[in-house]
Amino acid sequence: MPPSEWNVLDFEKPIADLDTQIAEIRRLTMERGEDRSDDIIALEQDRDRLLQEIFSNLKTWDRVLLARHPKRPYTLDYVRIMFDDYTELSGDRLFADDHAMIGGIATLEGRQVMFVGQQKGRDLKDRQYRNFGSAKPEGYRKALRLMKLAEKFKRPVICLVDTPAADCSVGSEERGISEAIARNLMEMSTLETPVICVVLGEGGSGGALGIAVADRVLMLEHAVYSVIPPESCAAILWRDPTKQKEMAEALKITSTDALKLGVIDDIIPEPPGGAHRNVDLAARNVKNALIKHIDELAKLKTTKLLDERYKKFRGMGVYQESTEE
Amino acid sequence: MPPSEWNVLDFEKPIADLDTQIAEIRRLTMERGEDRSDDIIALEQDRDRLLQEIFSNLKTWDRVLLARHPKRPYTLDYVRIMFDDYTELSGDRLFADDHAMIGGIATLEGRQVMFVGQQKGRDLKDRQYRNFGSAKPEGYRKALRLMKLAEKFKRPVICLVDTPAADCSVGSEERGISEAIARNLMEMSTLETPVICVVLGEGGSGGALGIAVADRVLMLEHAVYSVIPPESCAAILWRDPTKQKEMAEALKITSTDALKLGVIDDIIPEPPGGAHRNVDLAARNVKNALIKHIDELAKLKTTKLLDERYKKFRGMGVYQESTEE
Amino acid sequence: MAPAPWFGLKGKAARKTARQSVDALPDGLWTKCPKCNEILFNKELDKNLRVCSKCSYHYKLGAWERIEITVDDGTFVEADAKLTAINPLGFPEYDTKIAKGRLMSKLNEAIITGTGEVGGIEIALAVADFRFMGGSMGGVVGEKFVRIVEHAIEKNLPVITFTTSGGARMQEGILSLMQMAKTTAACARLHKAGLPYIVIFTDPTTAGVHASYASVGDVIFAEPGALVGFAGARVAQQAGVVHRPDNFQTSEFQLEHGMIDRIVPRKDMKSTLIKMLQFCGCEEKSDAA
Amino acid sequence: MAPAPWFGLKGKAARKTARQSVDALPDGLWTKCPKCNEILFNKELDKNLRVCSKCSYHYKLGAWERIEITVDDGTFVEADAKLTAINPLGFPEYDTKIAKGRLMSKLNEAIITGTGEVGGIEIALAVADFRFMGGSMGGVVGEKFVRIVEHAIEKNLPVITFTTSGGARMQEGILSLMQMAKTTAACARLHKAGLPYIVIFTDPTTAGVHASYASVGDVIFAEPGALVGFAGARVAQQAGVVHRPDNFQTSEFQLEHGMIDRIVPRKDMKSTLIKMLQFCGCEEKSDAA
Ligand SMILES: [Zn+2]
Ligand SMILES: [Zn+2]
Repeated sequence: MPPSEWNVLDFEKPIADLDTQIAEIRRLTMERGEDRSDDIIALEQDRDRLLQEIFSNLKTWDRVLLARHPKRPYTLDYVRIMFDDYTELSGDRLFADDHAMIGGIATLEGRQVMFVGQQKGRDLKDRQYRNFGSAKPEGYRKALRLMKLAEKFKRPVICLVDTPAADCSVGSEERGISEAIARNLMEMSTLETPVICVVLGEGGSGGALGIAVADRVLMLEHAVYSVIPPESCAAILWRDPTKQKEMAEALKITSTDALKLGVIDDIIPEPPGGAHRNVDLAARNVKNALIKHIDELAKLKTTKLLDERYKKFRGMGVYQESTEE
Repeated sequence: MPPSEWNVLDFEKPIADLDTQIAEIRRLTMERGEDRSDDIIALEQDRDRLLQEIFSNLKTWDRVLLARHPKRPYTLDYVRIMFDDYTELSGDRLFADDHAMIGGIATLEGRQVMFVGQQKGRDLKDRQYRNFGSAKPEGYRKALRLMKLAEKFKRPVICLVDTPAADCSVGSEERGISEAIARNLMEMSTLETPVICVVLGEGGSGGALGIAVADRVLMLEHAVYSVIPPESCAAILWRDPTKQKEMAEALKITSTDALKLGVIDDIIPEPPGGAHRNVDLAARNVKNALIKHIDELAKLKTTKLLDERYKKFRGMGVYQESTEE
Repeated sequence: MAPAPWFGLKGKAARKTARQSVDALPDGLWTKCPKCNEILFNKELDKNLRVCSKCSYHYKLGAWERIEITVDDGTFVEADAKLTAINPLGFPEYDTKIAKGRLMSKLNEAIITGTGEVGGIEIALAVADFRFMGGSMGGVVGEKFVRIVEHAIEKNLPVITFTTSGGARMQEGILSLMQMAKTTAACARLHKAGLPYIVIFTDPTTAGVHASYASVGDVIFAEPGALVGFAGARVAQQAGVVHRPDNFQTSEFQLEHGMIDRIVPRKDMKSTLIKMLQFCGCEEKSDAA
Repeated sequence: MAPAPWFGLKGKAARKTARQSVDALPDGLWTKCPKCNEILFNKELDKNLRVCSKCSYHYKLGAWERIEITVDDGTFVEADAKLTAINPLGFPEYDTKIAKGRLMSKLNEAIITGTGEVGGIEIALAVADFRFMGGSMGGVVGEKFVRIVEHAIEKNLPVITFTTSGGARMQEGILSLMQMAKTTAACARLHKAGLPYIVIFTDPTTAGVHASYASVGDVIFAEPGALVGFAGARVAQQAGVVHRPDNFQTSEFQLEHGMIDRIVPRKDMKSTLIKMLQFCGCEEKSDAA
């Protein structure tokens, strides 16, 4: 598919135009046998400069759009590239198999791991099948079941987060979406095996946190992690959902913010222009980060692991001990 | 309500007739002031002789009918009489609160206990509300949740069984009725607190067993405990559901059978004519048995308790090591 | 066993606080029931623990009123009263809202924690107050909750918490989300220590609090008619949820769906808590101690 | 990784046993697929692990055939082969049925247990056979299952079980019901020992077996299209269940409802088991050992 047919964001348009030009010249080169490699190199340099310029000046709202980019690689794209082998496991043993939350056993360069993560759909049908990446109680309960399996067999857990929010349909309320998330928070905080989480795209509130109580929480460079979608927050606080851009800034939801606030441990760089411009490279970066942290955590004794995990979340949040009455 | 209006079984009719006569004479005594106490005593002696005679010659099928007697006290009747105090607790924290399986904290002559049990309904509306005493997956999961609570706080668990079978609706299959029962069997076998079970009426197959893996399993005298309802067994094995009487005999489902086969630990006697003729006395008998066994079990260390529970069920069943090939 | 009418025991200031919340008619003597429209005499309403005598509507209570009807007289000792919020993101209007919350609730923050006795049994307690920014959970609520739970673990005390909250405190951004993990991790330690954790949902208990420390109790009770659920109406609306059952997101709905143990009317709450604590092996403090 | 065509490895007797079950046409060379009606050449069907080459219908397998395509060649050692049933209740016709079951299955009972290697990994194995009285669980099945699980605990082996059963063996009355508790208690001990327990549902797995040791696996796989459920059709019918979804009580239904981990076609079963065992920390037996 030529770049021009991609879904492109407004600020990506100048880049897309150059991509189209480059592709066109390449096509002519092939068809007519002309050597225009100088033109191509020049255009590519232009494009890379532009990429650099645009991406170093992104507003927070642009990053939200990037995190939700229709071409952004989703969880299974990373799974496919990162793991030597993957066998999906299903079901919460209680009610249903949730297709918005997937998981299974995998090998990561020879390491046996358990993986869980939210999965969005690419096309309309797939998006519905995946419920737009919004997991239901059965999804969180499946994730917990798989994590408990990993605990039993002393394998690390990898959680890949990409969800706008947990599902809030009547059915999910009926089956206790709050209970399911709360239980995961509780069980994950004492899970006796290393847990590593990567926010790949949207880290949407409790829906994300429900699989993100981890020894290491990492974020892809252009991912966002927020207590509430900026639109909803604007609607609730300012009764004006169109103030999403200001709200996005105010909420401090970028990977840099999260790192500064002590909520995540590291940022995984994306290829120039975002993960969707080079999925393989993005996946390789995530993979390298996972291997690094898994190998580090493997050295810790379980008691130390759990103590540090507790301290980490215990220490989040700010307050003051005032002396006034 | 005079005895004549009771639901009476065929073999109870001669007794019911005498009961009616006695009640009639009593009424006349009150109204007219005549002293006919000699007549009453004579009739009562007749009745008690007859009761004795009929009940010492009951066929197994008669016992099935007794166990299902519409006037038989149900679980909550025992709860009301036996416990000093009872606070119902609800819910499986997953899907629903099942009204066929109830439970809560109670005190038994000062002893703090957790109670769970199946509950049948008395009238049509109540019967539907209680789903005829057939619990769904959420019922077994609620029971397990309460038992785990008892384990945490080191309180004994009392399970009162009275169910024709577990619910086998499409919904129950969808939510894993097999899984729910199997999990209870597994978790109960290692529950670190004493568990005492009384089969009060119908001990229906897996539906009963799902709350009956206990350190002591007791049966009321006229309760039945069976792998399958005699009617169903006749239908399946002999393609003739009307052969229920023969099948009831063949299946060995009475309390005496169960005791002989080593499946239960003791039989709790019922008042003459069955529990429904004197609910208070029946409940007192159950209560005394519970107290006796709870106090005995309280003396055991947990490891010994669990070892003996395992051995007990481990030893059930027969086979031979044949030498032929 | 029912607690004594509590307003009889308190000064004028407390009464005013309790009433200033809602529905008081201008003359201050009468209040209109928001559910059945009955006009209620305030003194009677107070005596009835602020439950409508006609329809049993349970008025919201402030944290101090709750403590007064729950904890044995004179036994409550507040903890960490001086913890107050700061504005970590420099979020617009947050400081104003904190100031307003203080004014409305006469509290430093949306939760009061401490220790006391219930029926003579020593407990640790966390009680939320909806009047302070909708009971939202930010850094102070998270920290106070965790501290009292950690204190309970250290002193071998059961924890009781009355919840009411609109959710996480958005003005603290992602840090407020992390309070869900932080508080629930403390609950995990409480459970591992074998200590009882009893939760009571009061009106309303939603979103980030409902999906964290509120939902992991050994037992969960709820006051009748409380709003209890994950997604606030506005969030659900934005997500396109339209058709809802009549009792959607009420205590009664939660009971039906197996999420709570019991609905307990206010007048029975204290005696129910005592029974539950006794089941959990908690004993009355001996006088000698 | 796919197991070698297994009938190529076996003698004439084994082939006959495998085929005598069902659907063989009179000449013994051809078989009609019960699902798609395709006429299948027996030799081809055998090579294809008795899966219809047209519609992927999975024929039932006998226990020995299952062992042959699962366990590494020459490594299987049977346990407790000589355990046989007695008639504890003097149940009518039971002895005849046992005799018939032996004849039909050429087995002593409805389950074969033992140890062996799968991909070089030592395992304990329990494989049911539907031809012996519908794979029903009586005292022998229960005892053999428990013994192999206890052996696994003693020797630190993972347990794999292929289930197929109509349920408890009614002819043994209440004692057969107790096999549910007995077998599942053994599974509890296996789990407490931290050992892997892998279950594979094959057609059909129902009732007392489904509601006991079959449903407590760390992971549960199922062959495609297998009948899997709690209540047999006749029992459900008696209970008045009428409307059922199309895929009711199939492997596919169980997957949809979260009750199993995966549907695994027969040809992929062995490789999937090996991956799962490796995840569980099981290693290939070293040659030195
Ligand atoms: Zn009212
Ligand atoms: Zn076919």
